[in-house]
Amino acid sequence: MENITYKLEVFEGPLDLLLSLISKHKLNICDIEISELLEQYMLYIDQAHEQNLELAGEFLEMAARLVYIKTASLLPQPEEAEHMKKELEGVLIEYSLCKKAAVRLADMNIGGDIFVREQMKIKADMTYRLVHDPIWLLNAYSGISAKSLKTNSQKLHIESKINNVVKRRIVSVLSKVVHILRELYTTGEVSMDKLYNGVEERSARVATFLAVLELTKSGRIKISDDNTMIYFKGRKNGVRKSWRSKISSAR
Amino acid sequence: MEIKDKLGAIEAILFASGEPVEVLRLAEASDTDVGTLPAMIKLLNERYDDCGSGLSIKKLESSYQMCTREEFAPHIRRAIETKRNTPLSNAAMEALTIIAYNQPVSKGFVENVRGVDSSSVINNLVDKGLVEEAGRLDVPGRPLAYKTTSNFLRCFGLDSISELPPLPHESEVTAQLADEDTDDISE
Amino acid sequence: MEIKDKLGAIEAILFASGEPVEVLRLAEASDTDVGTLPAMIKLLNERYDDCGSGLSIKKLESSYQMCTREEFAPHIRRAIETKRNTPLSNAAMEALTIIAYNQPVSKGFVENVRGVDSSSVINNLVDKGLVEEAGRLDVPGRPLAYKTTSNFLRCFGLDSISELPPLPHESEVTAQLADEDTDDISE
Repeated sequence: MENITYKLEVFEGPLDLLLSLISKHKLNICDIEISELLEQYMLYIDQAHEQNLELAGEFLEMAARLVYIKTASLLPQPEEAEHMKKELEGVLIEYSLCKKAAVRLADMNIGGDIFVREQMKIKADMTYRLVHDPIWLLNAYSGISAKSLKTNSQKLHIESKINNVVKRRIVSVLSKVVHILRELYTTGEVSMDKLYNGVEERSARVATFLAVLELTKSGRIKISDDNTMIYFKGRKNGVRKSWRSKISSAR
Repeated sequence: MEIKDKLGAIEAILFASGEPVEVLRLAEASDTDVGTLPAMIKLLNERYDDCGSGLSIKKLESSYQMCTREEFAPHIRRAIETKRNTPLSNAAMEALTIIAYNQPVSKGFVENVRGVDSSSVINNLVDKGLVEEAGRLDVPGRPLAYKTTSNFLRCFGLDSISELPPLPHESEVTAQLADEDTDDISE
Repeated sequence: MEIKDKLGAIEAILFASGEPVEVLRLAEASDTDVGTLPAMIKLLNERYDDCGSGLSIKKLESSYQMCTREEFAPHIRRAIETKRNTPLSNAAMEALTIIAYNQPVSKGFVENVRGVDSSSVINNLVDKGLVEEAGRLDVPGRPLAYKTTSNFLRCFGLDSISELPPLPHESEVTAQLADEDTDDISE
């Protein structure tokens, strides 16, 4: 999971990318030229985009942060920008210290070469015998309950957000194509207004609109010059049948 | 490879395996001739005897296993059993209270409230006889449920679960917060 | 009880326990004085050195653990077919370093320093037994804190956390970035 989300070529995250850019373009980590850094950063993001590499949200967040610093630095009073720049430099120095320390520590890793053994299976009575005041329980519970309440309510919040997205009925363009063609097969023509009549849902209205565009593009229908009426460009019955059977099998 | 090194390798292999090791495998991995292996094991056991070591190597069928000498069993039992009386860790206390106040409850529930994997913590509570399985919950997946034991009641001086200290009611918490607010204002 | 017997008991206890045994628990169970325990362990380790044993006893904070010597790793691996531990990823090493040098520390702190979500990396370190829960921090939200384990010490050849190599100095970082530049140019 961590691989797909953060591994962009060799970069662990936006900070890693920034450090590499700073080093590659000989920027001073203690006084970064934000415009230059932003330019290089965006170049990388674009390349990643071209290669269809999925970037974690953190990369875009950092881009926004750089843009903000740059914009703020153009203001008559650029103190805020200066402050944010110093903060970013601090974060970068700290992260680069961490990376360096991590490399040193990794050199010391001998974990795979030393073996220990499991505890021998001995019949021992492990029953807990200590005696505590029950108030311990209350203390332990109230220590977490504040947090758990928060996360539980957060979870509800997220769930309702997801439901907003997921439970909203999504009307497919295909269903509207079928609807329009059905109208046309029976009457030969249909008014634009009638297609939208009684269609309240945004998704359905969008689908209708796209369906009209789609059918026009494929040359199946034509629209009157004043954009009010849709006419059917007649087709042979056989084609009609095969088209519909395609739809029903696609469903 | 010197004999000394081979003896060391044999020791290390037997130690790390825990379980009995087949003669052939032990000989191969320690670069020892199968024919001389018994003599090597004998050398090691003699060394253990000479210095009164707590260890010895036993032959079981066509395998060797390193184990402790019987006479030290009481010491081992004492060491392992005193561990039971180390006070509960914070993690264990948290899991225990979540189970106590919400029983019967699944491992998933405990993990939800704590926000981290709690399998080993709960297994530990089961080993300590503070918590036990209580059938399966009638929810999707039918997860195992846990409840507290009578040993739990004893450890916390309770006659029954109904005697658990009452949790502050949510309205109390908000009332208390409101009180604090008014205090702030009056100051 | 003679010294010889106490040494045997210490060996047997450490062997049987497998995991690190607290100094107090080991002293009590082997009828040894806590003050003389370090000397006893030293005697055992000297004996192991003298005869080229495959075993050794390591001190990890306030515990002792019996384990194999590094040099016999290839033999053990041949015998018990353990997959060689895949080395820790950069991400894992970064998170581990941050936790080691700042413990106890919350997941949020690690994420702040690394600039990326680190939940799965930390869970992975917990699974590998390098990091464990260390109660909750007394800050808003009461986040879980993490600390390194005794297994971490063993894997990195440390007796205690105080032996961690000193952190690189800030100036080294700036200098290093400059160095990399010159490398690039010379290539």
